Amino acid sequence: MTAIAGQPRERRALLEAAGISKRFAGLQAVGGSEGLSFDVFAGEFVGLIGPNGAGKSTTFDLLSGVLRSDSGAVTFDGRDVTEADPHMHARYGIGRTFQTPRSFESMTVLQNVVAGATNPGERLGAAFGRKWRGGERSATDAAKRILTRVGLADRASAPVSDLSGGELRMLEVARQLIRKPTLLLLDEPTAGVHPGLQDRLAALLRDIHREGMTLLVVEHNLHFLLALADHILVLAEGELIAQGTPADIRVDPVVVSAYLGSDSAA
Amino acid sequence: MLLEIRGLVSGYGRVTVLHGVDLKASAGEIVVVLGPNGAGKSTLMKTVGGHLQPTSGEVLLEGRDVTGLTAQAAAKHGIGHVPQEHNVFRELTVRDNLRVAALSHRGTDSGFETVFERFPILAQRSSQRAATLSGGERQTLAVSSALIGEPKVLLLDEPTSGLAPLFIRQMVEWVQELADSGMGVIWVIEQNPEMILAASTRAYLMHGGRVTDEFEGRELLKPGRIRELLLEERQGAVGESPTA
Amino acid sequence: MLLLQFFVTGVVTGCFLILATIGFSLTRRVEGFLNIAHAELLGVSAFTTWWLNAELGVHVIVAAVVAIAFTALVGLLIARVIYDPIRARGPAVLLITSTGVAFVLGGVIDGLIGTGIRTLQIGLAHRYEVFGIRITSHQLLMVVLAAATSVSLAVFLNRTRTGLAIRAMSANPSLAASRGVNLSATSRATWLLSSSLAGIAGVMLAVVATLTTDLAFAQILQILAVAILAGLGSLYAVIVSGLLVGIAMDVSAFWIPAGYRPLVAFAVVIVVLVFRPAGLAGTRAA
Amino acid sequence: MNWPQLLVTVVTLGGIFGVVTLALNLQYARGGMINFGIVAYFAIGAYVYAIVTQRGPIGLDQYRFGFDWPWWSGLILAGIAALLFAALTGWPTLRLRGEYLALTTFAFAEVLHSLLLNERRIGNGTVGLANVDRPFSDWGPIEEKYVFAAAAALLLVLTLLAFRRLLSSPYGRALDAIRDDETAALAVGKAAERLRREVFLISAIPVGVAGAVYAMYTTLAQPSLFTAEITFFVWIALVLGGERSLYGVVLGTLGLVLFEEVVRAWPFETVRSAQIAASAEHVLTGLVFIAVLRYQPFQRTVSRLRVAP
Amino acid sequence: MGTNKRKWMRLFAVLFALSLVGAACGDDDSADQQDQDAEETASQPSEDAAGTDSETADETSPPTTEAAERGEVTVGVLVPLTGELGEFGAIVADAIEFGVSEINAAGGTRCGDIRTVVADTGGDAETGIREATNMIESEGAVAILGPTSGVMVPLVDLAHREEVVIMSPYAGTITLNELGGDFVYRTVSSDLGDGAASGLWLSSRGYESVAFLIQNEESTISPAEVARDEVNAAGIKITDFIVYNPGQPSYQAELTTVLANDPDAIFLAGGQESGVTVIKEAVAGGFEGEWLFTADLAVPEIFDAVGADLINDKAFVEFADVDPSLPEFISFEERYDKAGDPFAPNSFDMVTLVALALESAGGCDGAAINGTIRGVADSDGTKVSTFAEGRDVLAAGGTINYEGASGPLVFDASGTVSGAYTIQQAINGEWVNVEFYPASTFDR
Repeated sequence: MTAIAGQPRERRALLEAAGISKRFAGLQAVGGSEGLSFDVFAGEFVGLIGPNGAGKSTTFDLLSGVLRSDSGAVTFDGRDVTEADPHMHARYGIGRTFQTPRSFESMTVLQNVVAGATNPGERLGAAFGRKWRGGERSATDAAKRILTRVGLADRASAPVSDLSGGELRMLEVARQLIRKPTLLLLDEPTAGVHPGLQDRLAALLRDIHREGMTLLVVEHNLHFLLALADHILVLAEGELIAQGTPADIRVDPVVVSAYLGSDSAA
Repeated sequence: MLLEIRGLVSGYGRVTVLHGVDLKASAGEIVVVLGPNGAGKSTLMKTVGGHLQPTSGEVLLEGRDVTGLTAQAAAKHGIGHVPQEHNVFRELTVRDNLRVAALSHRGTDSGFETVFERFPILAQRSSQRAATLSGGERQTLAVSSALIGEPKVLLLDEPTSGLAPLFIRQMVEWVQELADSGMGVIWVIEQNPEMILAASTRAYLMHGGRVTDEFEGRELLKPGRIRELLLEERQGAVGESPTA
Repeated sequence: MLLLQFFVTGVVTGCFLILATIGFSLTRRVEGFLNIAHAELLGVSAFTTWWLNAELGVHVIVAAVVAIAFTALVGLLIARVIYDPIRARGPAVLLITSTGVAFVLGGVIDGLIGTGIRTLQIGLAHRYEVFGIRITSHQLLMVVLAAATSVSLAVFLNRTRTGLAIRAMSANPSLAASRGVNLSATSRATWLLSSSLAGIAGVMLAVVATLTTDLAFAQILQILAVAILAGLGSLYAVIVSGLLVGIAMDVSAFWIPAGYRPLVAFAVVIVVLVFRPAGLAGTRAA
Repeated sequence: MNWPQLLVTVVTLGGIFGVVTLALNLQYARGGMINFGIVAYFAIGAYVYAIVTQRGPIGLDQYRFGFDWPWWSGLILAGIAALLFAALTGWPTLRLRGEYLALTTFAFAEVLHSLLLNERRIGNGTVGLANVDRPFSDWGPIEEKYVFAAAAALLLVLTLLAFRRLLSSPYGRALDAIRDDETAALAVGKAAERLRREVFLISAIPVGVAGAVYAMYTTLAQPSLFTAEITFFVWIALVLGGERSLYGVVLGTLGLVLFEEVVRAWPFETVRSAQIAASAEHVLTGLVFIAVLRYQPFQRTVSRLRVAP
Repeated sequence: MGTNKRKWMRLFAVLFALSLVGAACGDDDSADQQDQDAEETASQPSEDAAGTDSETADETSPPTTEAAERGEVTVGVLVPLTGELGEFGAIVADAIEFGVSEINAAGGTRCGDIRTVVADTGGDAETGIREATNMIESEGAVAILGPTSGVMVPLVDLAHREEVVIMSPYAGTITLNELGGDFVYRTVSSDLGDGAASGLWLSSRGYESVAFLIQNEESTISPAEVARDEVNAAGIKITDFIVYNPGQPSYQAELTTVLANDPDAIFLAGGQESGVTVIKEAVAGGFEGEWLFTADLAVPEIFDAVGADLINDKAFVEFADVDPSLPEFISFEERYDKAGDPFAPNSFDMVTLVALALESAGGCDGAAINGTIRGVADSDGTKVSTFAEGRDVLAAGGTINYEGASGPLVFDASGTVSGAYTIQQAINGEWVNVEFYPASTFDR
């Protein structure tokens, strides 16, 4: 895909959004007049912020294939994924969590994580055989390790309905981690998470980032995000209004006015 | 005290969202509720409006216990609720939206006139379906509909999100008038709070299903104060003094 | 010319379908489930009319009015006693319960009425010919009644307080409650209304058809076809799709054997749903 | 009342319909698809079996095809035909959801029914194909009805085992994930569309085979056998048994068949009482549905037993 | 008022039946007994019969069924009591009951009194098969009497498998011409004759064009096709041949082309519900020609339902009939006040034949009946026309030739009798005989 204006291209971008947009019932949700364009580089920890209704979750939906962009293209790892189905996004290595945590209600916590892995036994032909049992065992082991890591080891056999909102978010992250995604999109990971757990979440994100996973995080809790991210994208009314390091963003008048109302911007 | 909420605990099914909320509003007051996404603001509004059953705590309206009423009963007692989403009947015309609100009330037409006078755009579109209105018009209609029922307390759940500043200013003026005429208003906001705060008498900051801070409205208008609150998001640390 | 005659017949068929479906659709819209027993309510009305008229010698118009009122009450009673307590179980359970209700109503009608030829004590239809197109007075009555019912239903829903409440409740029950609409009273009104609509259709059934105890239930298939096509919601779409199905069925008889009429009806449904997954009135979201 | 005979009938019919209910359970409770035209796949199985095994048309028969092949080939082809019909009907309908899928499948079943009713060249129209080949009539010492009951029970058990195996594999977990939260399942790479389609197709196979067995049992493939009533019946059994568990589903079906048979097994010695019984059966059946759906005794029993796979 | 009372009694009866079934589920044995007592049973258990049984059955295998051990032999009455053919089913069942009462009053058969078990098929084949199986397996029925065409054909296989005789007094379907003959009999001629009679009548009326309207059912399509061939052969123009599905509120779509072609006559082979609607709609639509109906509409109620003036003089009806001048029929008419009902004599003959077959057979099962029924129906022996006469002749060691109320009853290779047909005309709100085709008309 073509380069985006104003972006120096010294590194190859892992994810390129080039002029993507989405309209709902005639209302522009994402993209403005020219579409939304930005890059995420491999190994980065990128924050995506903006006031309510700025189009953050819609952008996530476009990047993860849940919605299809009205224009432009999304390239991931050199592959055009604009038209790919959502589950193919997941298979290409884009993982995501959701604004309201989603889980598989009929399963235990451990099963929820194991279900995150892709087992060859998920093919109809293989399901009746025995071959999937090996994969199942290693997935279960991996799931247990991950649960320990996110601090849910003692809840492994609990039904998910027993989990608190914060624990559900941790579970959602765990379910993605077992897939070892190249890029992980986290949608408001701290919402509804109590402060103690937030610290653990921060540590976890820092860890997985350090291990090489690229992260793109939507977060209202700027305190949390600005401390972790190394690059911030600011979205307002579907358009990218600013980007830069957390320090830049903190003092950017455009960002402040977007949050506090247009009056103060004028 | 017009409306008094004490130790309200509520949520969806097994998920508890509100962990004991206290809040007060007297007649003629505009009370603002601030807080990040997921803080429980909408849950609070829904519980007071009768759409969710609290598991404990109480809601008093003019000293009478109105805890756990149905939405219909709450409306009858004078609680007007404008939900954040789906707050108009999209398939119905503008006029019919207002007529529905007038169903449980008599002397409806004067109410219509007032609404149409104040918002000529609604009068113009009175026979259009509400789904065809712009965002601002729709919010205006939603608030107008709630007002037709002549509530004692008006619960506004972010009626200004995504609206142009002009509309917000109009709405603030209008709500101000309503408050001046003796109505209590509880206004949930998440963004563009400055204009609204200027009109408010009091503000509550919610976080994690609790009220973490309570301010006089003017206090928040001090330069940089909101920014500090919203950008340097507080962690809901209870020990922290509000005026520090 | 023959084709035109088929078309006219189709319009009449469509009008019956509208009468039979409009109440069903109203229930679906306000109460949120497919009330299979609606078809048996047609039977309740048809046989009440017949019993009063043919057995007791009551004038047919009086009999019809009584039958419609009786059917409305039966519908309301069923709703209060059977559907209301299990409302929380969701539309699937309600749907299957309504099948049970249909069985009970059908069985009771069958037990009370038994076999035999049953027709009303009314004269033979008059025939009118306009430019070689034939239409009988019963057919005209069907068209007029369908039109009158649709118009008065529209007026009722648009002009009266109850009608407005019904529309508000069907659009958004929780918002309606917030606006002070009495949901249970509105629900009762809806049942009375939709059941009396079934009553009207039942009277027409008694006027046109020779009654057997399973005739009413046999109509459920076409009711469903029209309702699906209409998009399970909009009352105006019911009128359009009723006519569409009726005309498609009868005009098809011009080319293919009339026995295939039900096939044509459902083929229309499938084709429409494939291209407009939410029915004629639906929005395009799948 | 002749209890052994009743038992044999209940096992036979319960086995046949149990298979259909199981398939429906797989489609609905696991795949999230409401199939309100399940009778069509059942009918296809019955007709294909009849057509494959019967002799060519004689006398005034109107049907065109009769291959006189052995019974087992009919059984296999019945399953395959049901699969193909599922592919045909699934292609346009499966992108629909909820009630719309329910009603489109219902419409397909009605189209098939109308076709069988009117198109005499397929299966003799209303007359149907009578005296369908029954393979077990010369199976030595054991009475045929017991062989039949055993065969139906075997089909049920095989279906149950196959489904259980499928559902306890990662495939089943993926299905559960999709049913619980499709968006979340997609986000972990589950191919929801493909899995749903596959479930729709494979669950049609046992339904087709059950249809064939039903045709053998009644020795009849006739449109009046395959009306929407079968669909209603199976759905009721599913809801009665509680849709979450395979065993509950079987229990619900057996219960319903038993109930029907007990009502039917009642000997009526006069015209009057038989006439009353016919309507009483309807009333009673209706009342039982209403009561069971309201109080859900089977569902409770099953959840108490906790036998869900 | 009388009819109203009946309605309420029906309601009570429904509730009563409900409570019975309720009781049955709790305690089946006692309820079983109670039911038998409560209902007006046509048969009374007779000790004498058991005695006769043991005397004559000594040289054969012992009675196999449970019922026979109790001194009873069970016969299933499988008729439609609900649905379109319900009226006919009731007539048949009543006539069978009358026959049974006569047989039992005469002391019952060698195998004991005849006990009937009645079931409603609703005209539905699957119900028919289930009920028949039930009758055979649970109730030990040795013969099943009264199924309609649509039910009869599917029962053929069952009859062969279970070795139970299946007989119908009105199943005319041509399919049975291929399948019947062994365990499968009927005391009515096949639709070949029915259709031929219709065709003969239509051809003889001097019509130039005829339209066929046929209900989509075995029992209506098969005679209609025969009639069509006949009419075609006579060079009469067939404007339409429309097969319609019953259960519709209106048949306008089917009638549109018929009315447009304006035939001289319409041959309507339909059930009562659809038939009445079709007639009314056709006349209302301007049809002024004549009608020929099939047996389903040969009932007096039709005048009330349609309106007598619509069809008076213009409508004819064709049905398999008995020769009213037969002495056997006259005698039957004297004993049974409903003898004039359609198929009543055929039904009476059917059950009497079964009883006589049992009487002359060596056993008490279906195979025994199958082995002797042709013999008692047609032989060089003594002519008899009641069970009592026949039994006496047999007891004396003679052979019998049953001459029934419905005719001489000679079964051909397919177990079918040849029959006579009557054409009646609607005159002053009544069906009046205008033509009689004796069985010999159709010998070919």
